[in-house]
Amino acid sequence: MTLITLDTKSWAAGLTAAADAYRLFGPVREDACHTFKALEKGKTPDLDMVNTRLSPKALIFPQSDIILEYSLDESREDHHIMREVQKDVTPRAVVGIRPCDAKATALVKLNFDAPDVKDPYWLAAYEATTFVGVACDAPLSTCFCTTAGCGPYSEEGLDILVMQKGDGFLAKILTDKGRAFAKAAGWNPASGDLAAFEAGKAAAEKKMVSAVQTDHLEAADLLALHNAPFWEKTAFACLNCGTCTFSCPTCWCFDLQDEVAGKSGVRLKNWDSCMFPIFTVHTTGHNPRETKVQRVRQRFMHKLKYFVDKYKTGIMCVGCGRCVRQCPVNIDIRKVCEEMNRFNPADACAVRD
Amino acid sequence: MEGKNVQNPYLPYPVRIDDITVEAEDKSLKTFKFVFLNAGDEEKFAYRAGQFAELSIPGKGEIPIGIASSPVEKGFVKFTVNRAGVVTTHLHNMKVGDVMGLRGPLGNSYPWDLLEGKNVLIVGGGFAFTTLRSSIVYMLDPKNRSKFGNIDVVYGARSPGMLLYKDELVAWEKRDDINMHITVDATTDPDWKYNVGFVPPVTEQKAPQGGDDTYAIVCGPPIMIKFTQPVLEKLGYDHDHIIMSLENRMKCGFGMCGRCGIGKELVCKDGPVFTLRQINQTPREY
Amino acid sequence: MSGYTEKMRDIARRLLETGAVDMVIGFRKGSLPMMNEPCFVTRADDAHCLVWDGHCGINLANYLTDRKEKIAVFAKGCDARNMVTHVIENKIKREQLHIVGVPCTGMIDKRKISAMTKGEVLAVTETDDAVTVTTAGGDQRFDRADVMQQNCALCVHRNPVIYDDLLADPVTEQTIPDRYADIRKIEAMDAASKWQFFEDLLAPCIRCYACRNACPLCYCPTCFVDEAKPQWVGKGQDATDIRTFHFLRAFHCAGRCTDCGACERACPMGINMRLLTRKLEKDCQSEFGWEAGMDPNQRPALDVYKTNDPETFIK
Amino acid sequence: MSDWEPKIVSFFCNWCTYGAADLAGVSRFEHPANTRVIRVPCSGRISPKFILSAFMNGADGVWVSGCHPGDCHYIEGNYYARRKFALFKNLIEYMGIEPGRLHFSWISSAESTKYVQVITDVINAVKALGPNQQFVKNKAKVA
Repeated sequence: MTLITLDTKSWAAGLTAAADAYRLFGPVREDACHTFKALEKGKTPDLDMVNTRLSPKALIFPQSDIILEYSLDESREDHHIMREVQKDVTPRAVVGIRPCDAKATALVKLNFDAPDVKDPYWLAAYEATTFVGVACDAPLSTCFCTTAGCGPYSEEGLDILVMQKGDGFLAKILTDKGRAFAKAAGWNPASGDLAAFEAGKAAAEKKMVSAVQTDHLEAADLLALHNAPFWEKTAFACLNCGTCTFSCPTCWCFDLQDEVAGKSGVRLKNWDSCMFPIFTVHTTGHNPRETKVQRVRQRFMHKLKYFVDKYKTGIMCVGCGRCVRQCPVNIDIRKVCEEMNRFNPADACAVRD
Repeated sequence: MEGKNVQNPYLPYPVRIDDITVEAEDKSLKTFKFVFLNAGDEEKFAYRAGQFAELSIPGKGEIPIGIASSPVEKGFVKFTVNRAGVVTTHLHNMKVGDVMGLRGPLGNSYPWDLLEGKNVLIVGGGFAFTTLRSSIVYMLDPKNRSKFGNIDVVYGARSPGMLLYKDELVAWEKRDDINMHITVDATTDPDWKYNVGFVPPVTEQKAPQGGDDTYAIVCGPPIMIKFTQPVLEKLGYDHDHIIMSLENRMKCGFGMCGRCGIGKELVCKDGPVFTLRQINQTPREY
Repeated sequence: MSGYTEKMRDIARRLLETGAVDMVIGFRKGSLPMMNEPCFVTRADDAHCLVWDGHCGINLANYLTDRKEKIAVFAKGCDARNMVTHVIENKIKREQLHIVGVPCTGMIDKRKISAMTKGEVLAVTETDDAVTVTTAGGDQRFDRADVMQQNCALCVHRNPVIYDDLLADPVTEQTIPDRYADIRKIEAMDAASKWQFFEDLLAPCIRCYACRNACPLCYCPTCFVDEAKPQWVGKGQDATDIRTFHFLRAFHCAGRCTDCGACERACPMGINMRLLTRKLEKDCQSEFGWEAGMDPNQRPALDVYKTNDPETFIK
Repeated sequence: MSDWEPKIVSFFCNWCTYGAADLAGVSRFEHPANTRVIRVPCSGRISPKFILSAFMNGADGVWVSGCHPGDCHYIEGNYYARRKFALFKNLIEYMGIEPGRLHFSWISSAESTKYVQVITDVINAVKALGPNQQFVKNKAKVA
């Protein structure tokens, strides 16, 4: 682990230098919100934000991604034979990703980089990417990362963690990828004070006002929780839109679609959402999750129970608060988590909710 | 999947339709025999009975279908497909010689290691008989038959004309190392010499008692499964000894796209084969 | 609208105690500023959780579709017009509904407030004519008129058109000289500029369908975007697919939309898709003299015709 | 671009314009052949989805033609259609498609001369605009 102190000038100059070897992405202000975008040469990411409206997951897992291509032209030798689409996997760096979103990428990796089967598109994009995180010194009232297995200075999933210090920055190089990036940026190593990080971390964590409790989730009986009586109330307001799943940095579900124009076709991998009724509908018309209550329950159970049981690494939520802020009808995962965590099947029988 | 980690799991093997058989009298079912276009792909497609694959039609999409051919049959793979949605309807209109894709094998399989040395009861209904056919052919193979005890098969369809693989059924009926109990819901055929009645009551009459050495593999429409389950319980089959293959809407087929989940299990990857005990521990969202 | 909350709770309590209704659909206090959560109450004891303020912009008619119970529901002017449409379209029976009319002075635009405020909005309080926003840096006061949702600023039917109880005396209706100034501005553009305008407008769309799902008019069992046989639109991020979705969604609401603003409010990307529905609203008025949801006894604009309807565009 | 010929998708009511097109052919009237005709039972059958699909799939123009008001085989189908078309045409132009790309007409089965006149007008109008770049769905681009 190496520390580097940077003033504003060397930060900007470093990013300009790194842009020769990396495609840089970072938060850019658009209207009232921030979005992750490719940074124009010489531009630094706009760090005057708490977080972006949408998570940076699309940089590794695009909302709509062509994965295969083919020709239907029967005069061609290879008609109807699918080919892999070549992707740009030259080095890229996401500069200004928050620790919560970096941790989320590490959680999504569990899905796309399973021991026995790999998603080559996700993995290639992931491996090409260096994550330069910026610690979060002013969390929102809806942020609850510290109790969601993460934190404003969390390092998981990052290659470099940068904290803003006075007028400049203090960078902590965490991995080989991070070292390579620092080298490309011409940032000189080994100067800086680790204690500053600890102080920054403590101060930021103290500012967190929101929390979830997850201690009983793993021990809870899966089927009892699934059949808990509170789901109907929890789901009532839900519109079954995809706002929560699309804004979530950890939601990874997708759809495969074929599209044809003339005689050439592509197969696409598109984001999908468990909130949509057609997500699970069978060809027969039978839908195992036909009702809104079932779909809402699926989303929360997946994040807060199935994932917990399957991977034993905590909840599938990093506390970024996006779904809380953006849900049009104010369904709040913190409240649902609380309900799930304190659920006791015995109480449910005794007291009518 | 050893040695296949570098393989792109989304990329189908190119295959050619080598033969098409109309299976059912209402023409809703056809069996497609595929051969691989590229040498070596067949070896990579090594499968076990009970697994499925994605039939991949460029421009239309993919459909997960149980493999009907058996690992002991070489040189081709077979699938029996019901015409239902966009992809299967298109497939039904395709011709011998057409090229498409095949992605797999996917999912677990029937637990062949566990079944070795055991009596096996197979209960099937309608067009869900495909992977059961694969299993029967596998077990009856001269190299394998001695690995299993008694084999009983209860197989039913709506009418004689809706039974799959009729020639093979007749051949199996004549053998003495497999007990066939073929049945139809109803028939007006005066020459019908097998059972008449629904699968559950025929199972109750003909199937062997359950026990430590006996396993049942059940595959069929939901209504058949619903009424067969209590029959098997009555016959003494433990929930660990009742093996079922589930269906759910799928896309990727290898556990990533998220839609076929039943609780923490994914039907495509952790299944499609589960014991009844396992299923009872999941929310029944299939 | 101050004082509405108490009256609502009283009415809900009375209706549930007497068994006049099985459930009351209203709002409960949200978990963050400027948000309330649609909820239902089935016991008089729980009526205390109901609230009403300037953040009740979600249209509760959306929660009535195909319900079987006897329901009391709170309805602003726009919501009540959607309930009329629901009754006309057989999505619920009038006898099932106990509509508690809410004379409305407009809902607060949470995006406008956030954009006008420096720092995170921690709390918002309101009076009849002012809104006070609390941030870590102190309080900021706005005229209510300046932070109203645009559809509310343009609203000419603030009082419910049908109701069984009215929460308060009707409020004065606004007179708006030109409700469609922004629409006319687009109409006046040349084709290429119009195309570009909508290209930019719809560029942020992530196809979450919050606009569609927040809309009480969108109750089709399978929306055309979800149909597979035939598949009308692709499901990726293609601009033509996105535009087609918005076009047809709006068109499906033609002659039915009451400009309640739920779609725009629900959109996580802040897209003003009302520019499409309001164009249709405007044309329904100018071509057919029609305003949606004003009378349960009148069929909607596209369900009727006159022999002398305009046809100068037809050769 | 001089040899460019527009593709026009025409939705014709079975009871009138389709007959007029037939009659024009039988009468050996000369007219350009740029249209792909889709026969529908009534102009009231036209869904907005049909028109947008035609554009999405590469039509340079769309032409919808039905029976004169009062002449509908189903009594009133075209009256309902007329209202739909009015709003549709306004909305699609509002979104930026050139007015000359979408045409509506009433042509009875006897009006083969009107048919020839209108088809000529439609084709000329679309030709003047050039290939359609709007509402067309191009092949998804490889990122």
